[in-house]
Amino acid sequence: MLDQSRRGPTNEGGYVVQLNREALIQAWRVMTTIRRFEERVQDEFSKGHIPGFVHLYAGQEASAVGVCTELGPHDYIASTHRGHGHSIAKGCDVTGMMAELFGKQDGLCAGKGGSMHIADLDRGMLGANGIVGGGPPLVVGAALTAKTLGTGTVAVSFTGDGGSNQGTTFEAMNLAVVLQLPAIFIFENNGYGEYTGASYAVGSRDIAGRAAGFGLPAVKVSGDDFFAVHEAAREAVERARAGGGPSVIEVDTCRFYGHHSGDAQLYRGKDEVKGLREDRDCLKHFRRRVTEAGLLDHAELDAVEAEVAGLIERAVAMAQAADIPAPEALLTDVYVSY
Amino acid sequence: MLDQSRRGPTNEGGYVVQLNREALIQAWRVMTTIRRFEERVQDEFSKGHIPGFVHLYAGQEASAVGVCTELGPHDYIASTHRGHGHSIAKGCDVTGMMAELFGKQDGLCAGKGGSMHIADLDRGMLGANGIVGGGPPLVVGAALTAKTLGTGTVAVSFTGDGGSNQGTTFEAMNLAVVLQLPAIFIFENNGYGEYTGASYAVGSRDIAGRAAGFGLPAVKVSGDDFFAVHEAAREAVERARAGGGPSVIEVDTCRFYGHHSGDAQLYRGKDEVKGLREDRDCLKHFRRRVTEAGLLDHAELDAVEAEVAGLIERAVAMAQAADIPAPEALLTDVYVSY
Amino acid sequence: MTVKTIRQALHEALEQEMRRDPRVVVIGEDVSGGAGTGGGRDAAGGVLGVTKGLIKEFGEARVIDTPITESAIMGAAAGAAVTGLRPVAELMFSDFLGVCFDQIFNQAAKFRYMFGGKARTPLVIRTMIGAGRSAAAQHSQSPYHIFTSVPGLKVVVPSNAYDAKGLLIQAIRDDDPVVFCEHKLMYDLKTEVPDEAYVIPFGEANVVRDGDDVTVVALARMVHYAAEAAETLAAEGIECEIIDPRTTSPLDEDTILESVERTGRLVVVDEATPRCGMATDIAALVADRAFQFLKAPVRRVTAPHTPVPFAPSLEKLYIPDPERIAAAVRAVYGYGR
Amino acid sequence: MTVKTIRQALHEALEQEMRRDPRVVVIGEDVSGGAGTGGGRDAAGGVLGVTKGLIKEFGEARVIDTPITESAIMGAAAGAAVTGLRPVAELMFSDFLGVCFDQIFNQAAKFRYMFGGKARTPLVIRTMIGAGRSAAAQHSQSPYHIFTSVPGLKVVVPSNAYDAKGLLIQAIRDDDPVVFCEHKLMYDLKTEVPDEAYVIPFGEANVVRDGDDVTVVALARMVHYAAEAAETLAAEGIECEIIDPRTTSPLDEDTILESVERTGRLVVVDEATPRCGMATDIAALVADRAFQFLKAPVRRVTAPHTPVPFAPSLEKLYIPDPERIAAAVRAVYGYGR
Ligand SMILES: Cc1ncc(C[n+]2csc(CCOP(=O)(O)OP(=O)(O)O)c2C)c(N)n1
Ligand SMILES: Cc1ncc(C[n+]2csc(CCOP(=O)(O)OP(=O)(O)O)c2C)c(N)n1
Ligand SMILES: [Mg+2]
Ligand SMILES: [Mg+2]
Repeated sequence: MLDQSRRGPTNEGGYVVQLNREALIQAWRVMTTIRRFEERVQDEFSKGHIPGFVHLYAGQEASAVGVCTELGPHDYIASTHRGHGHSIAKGCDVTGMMAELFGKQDGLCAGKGGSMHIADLDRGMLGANGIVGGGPPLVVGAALTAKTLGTGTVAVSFTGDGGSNQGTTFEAMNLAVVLQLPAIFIFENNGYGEYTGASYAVGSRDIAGRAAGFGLPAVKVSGDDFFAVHEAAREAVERARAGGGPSVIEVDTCRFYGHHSGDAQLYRGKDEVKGLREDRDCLKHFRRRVTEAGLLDHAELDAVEAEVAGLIERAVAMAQAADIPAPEALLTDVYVSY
Repeated sequence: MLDQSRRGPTNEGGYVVQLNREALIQAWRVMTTIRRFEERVQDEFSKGHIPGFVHLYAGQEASAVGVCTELGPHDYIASTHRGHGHSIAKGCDVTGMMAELFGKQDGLCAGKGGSMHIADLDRGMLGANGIVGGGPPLVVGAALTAKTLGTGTVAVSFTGDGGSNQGTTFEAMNLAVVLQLPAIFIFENNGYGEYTGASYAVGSRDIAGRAAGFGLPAVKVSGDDFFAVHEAAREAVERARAGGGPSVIEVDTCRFYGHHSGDAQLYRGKDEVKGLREDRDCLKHFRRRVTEAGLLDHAELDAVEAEVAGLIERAVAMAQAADIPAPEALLTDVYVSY
Repeated sequence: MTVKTIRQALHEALEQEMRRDPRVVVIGEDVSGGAGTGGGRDAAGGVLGVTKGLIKEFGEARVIDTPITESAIMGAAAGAAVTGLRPVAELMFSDFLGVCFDQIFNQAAKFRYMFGGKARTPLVIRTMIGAGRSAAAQHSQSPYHIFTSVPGLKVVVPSNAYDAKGLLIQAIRDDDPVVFCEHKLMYDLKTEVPDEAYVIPFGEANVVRDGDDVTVVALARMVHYAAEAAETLAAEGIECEIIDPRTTSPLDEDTILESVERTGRLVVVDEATPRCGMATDIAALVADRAFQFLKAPVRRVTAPHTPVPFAPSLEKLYIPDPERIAAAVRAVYGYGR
Repeated sequence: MTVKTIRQALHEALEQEMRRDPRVVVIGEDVSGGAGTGGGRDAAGGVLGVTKGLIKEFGEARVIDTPITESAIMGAAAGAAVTGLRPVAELMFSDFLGVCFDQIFNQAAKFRYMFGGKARTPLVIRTMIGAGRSAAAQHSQSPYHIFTSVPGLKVVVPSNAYDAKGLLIQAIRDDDPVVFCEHKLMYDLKTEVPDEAYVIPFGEANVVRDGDDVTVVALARMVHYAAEAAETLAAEGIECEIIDPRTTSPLDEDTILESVERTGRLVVVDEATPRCGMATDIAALVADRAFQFLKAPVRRVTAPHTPVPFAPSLEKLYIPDPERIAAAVRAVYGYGR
């Protein structure tokens, strides 16, 4: 459940201050943590310290944090292959995440899952997913649990523009509508599915419009603006908790790195990323908004950044120092009992 | 290609006479053939002469015929488990179909497919389908062939209200839009998917509205009215042939029998079928329209019915007389070469 | 103790477990039926009536009718299972696995391992298998070999009502995802079934008939055909030991191996297709671990490498029958004598 | 005749067949890449570059980028194949079969049989298999056993560039649906590959190494590990005959059986999971048809019955290696001596 004390006095009006100071600082801390985490992962990956594939979330922070700010520990989310940001926003331990990426025993999944399968059910994180469109049906299930057991919780799926074209995603939306479940489908439209433009792969004008046809409220917001995402999420979550059924939010966002670390990004326009980092950085945008509105000052924000830098530093150190899984681990955890 | 000579003089205006006498008589012949075929299949099935499951199309004739009247031999259709009507409308041999249902060697599929897999590629009939939602992706493929080879043909999928909720169907619509293919998706909404109401299973207000969100023209027409279906099909087919891309038509129709022969139909309202047969019989409706408009007279229509009765009679006789498949047939036709 | 059909046994298992545990829900297409119709709910109770009546006692919150949307059904069941429910999801025909397999084999089956042992996925997927109803190529398959090959899944293939009830209750109480295969021709098959709830542990084969000449491992409906063949063969002086594994994953390897150690001869009977199937799985097991006891080639009696034909005359040839089983046993029995 | 990588060999096969036959099209996700982007087309050419450059010569009409929509891709390819094209569809990772399997196994594979022999479905599905890239549980599987078990499908598992080109050309010219499995760790593997087009018939195994002591049947990447093991073993005086089936459906049974008739000993090496897999399929074949020649148990060296772990340290243990293969061969060789 959302801790109401985190709400600012409503009479102040305007959505910017729907969140009080503590909540704003927390949002900044989480967004910054994601950004630094991803920058460091990129760095460690290029040094060859991280095996496999990593898909970085940098640039999309306002989406994960804007939404998860409205979620409590017992609410669920399901993520994608690009899951680091969602995991951090949902409260997964950053050190355990880093250790997981390094394939270590102390990893959140004991080193067995890696970047594409990071999960922490105790934190309501149902898992990153290697299958595009794998998450939405799972979220329908988490929402079904909430409705059946009357827990009052909600379930949120994060899906990309590419994943919005997958049959499983469409089915999940329809089933959530039919059963009127507390499910929320977030579509993070970062303009690309791998190396293909969303404008090509999404046949309809946009994702929200197509979703609206399924019979659920669907809005489109700018992912550059934490507050716009948060406000849309707040409405959707309230509706879901109140038994008002599922919603869709399309978040117009952008990714600062390639599809995966190492992607040559031939599909990008000239200086595209440079431009995005200048004009569409949701962290810069957040800093400007809260400082101009006099809600927080630069010193406070900088202090948080410093804190976070230390946290990431320690996480990497611990991940590097951690042991690799014991050989026996290969054969365990396939079944509860067999 | 559509034989233009079948068109009525355009200056007569009004869609009723978009078809000339010959075309109208042919439409009547085909609709009547489907009705009599299904009535007889029901009869033979209850006598235990037909093995397996049969799903009857009676009541929905105007949909198959209204659409297929616009198609030529080289256009393709894909059907469902309820495929007899579509097959007859697309020109499949009724005797071969009956023999197939009886599991005989002379059957359209040599007795290997049965009711749920009736197909005749030479007639552009890509097959009934035992998998709900199996057809739409196949139609995208047939439309892709048409576009790639520039054949000028179109491909049409017939799907039910239940099948409209299947992920494969949604994916097919999006891909057809993305590739701008000459594909037409017909949704025959007969109110039920098996024993569940479409009003429950289709989360959105209607199927056409949901489809429109995918970015293609979608209309809803009454399946009681052959002319309404035909007119919508004419527009969609012309658009597709002209390179205008895919369309959707939702046909509001009804089935006179159960989901399958032998269905107790506990889900039906009291006297529901009786009412449907009285008020929503597309054959009665057609007869009234063409006679009142003075386009055809009762005698002509009766004569066709008599003809058709004889045709069905002969089909059953031949099916009964036909040989069962030779034992060797069990192992043939798995591969072209192996 | 009363005589019940497999249908009744399955219904009873569901009913008793739903009473016992409020987290158990049934979800699928027409599991009640009649939603949004003039006729009202419970119009179906599953296409073969197994879940009929459950909605009256447990309501729509726990007997959940869905659209035709298998990926969402299986995904919802998997997602519900890891978040606190114990769903019994129905995949009407196992042939439909193709439209929802990802949620079964990449999601539900792998959660526990991928998440480092943190997940529990108490999910049961009830699904229909089997040829013999002239249901043709897409409604007659028995793809339990596909499920069996997936690490993380358990697979049940009951052959009688007693086993069906005990195995389904075990499946529901089990903390791992279980695919429960019901043969469409066996729902009316009767045996004595206790009225109270009981479980049959997975991985424990049932020795249906004792014999010292030839070991016959048979699955699901084939158990009955093997028994018929055994009768004929007994008259000829050939004693078959018939083993019904009951679950293919886990598989009771010991019971099979011990039997072959005695008989030295093995025939595996499987209604499914021959390549990479349960028959090859069991034959390979024995060719490795009981080789020194083998006195004859390991014969497999299976369907041919073809889709299931529609025509009853062909379908009859497709399905292994007592005659073919007996012939295989005779060949194996006579080998080297 | 020049030395080429598997990637180059596959590219050449596609290029030459597309030149030869205008009905051949390539369809899939990012087969060209860059559609609807500022960077423009051919930005990818498949995630591993096999189709890179094709769009330049053949254009968007024949190198078709799609959304992420595997069911529609496979269905479109199947529907195009029965209506006149010869599509080469890409299923990026074979692990994704779960979201599109119906169109492969119930539609494409069964058309011909269900329609009484009237359909031809000249469809090729190129897909990636294999562990070893720390790609974890959903991007490292080798489910060719699932495809092999489906009547109506043909399945190719090449182990080198020469075979890859000849088998892909055969697949494209073949009138049946073919699943073509490419191991993600072998794209840069080089061999001599003729510049002109040539075909390698399906169902003809390649005897990679002659030997009279033990027959080793190995698939895809395992062929190379088996060869390594054979070197070690030769030094010990054990001569392995290594057989690479190249296609698992059809399977060249004769070459395997004839070899075992000579050696009397068999080890099957398969990177895939152990239950109902190709290793059990081949072991069962031999336990039936070459029993009288068998002098030792048939050993299978496979991955364990677990999902593929992420950690490199665990993944290394997951994949069969030359040491495990050598140990199995020694055991089989030493048996009964
Ligand atoms: C079923 C499936 N198809 C294809 C892929 C390969 N793949 C991984 S990520 C990706 C692009 C996803 O795009 P989008 O949904 O927009 O997410 P983003 O990467 O932009 O965050 C693709 C095609 C996959 N993992 N699963
Ligand atoms: C994938 C799949 N799921 C379920 C079924 C079982 N089934 C056969 S027909 C049918 C109902 C289809 O309803 P609709 O699409 O409205 O077609 P109608 O029967 O009304 O013509 C169902 C659920 C199936 N054949 N395939
Ligand atoms: Mg994207
Ligand atoms: Mg319907």
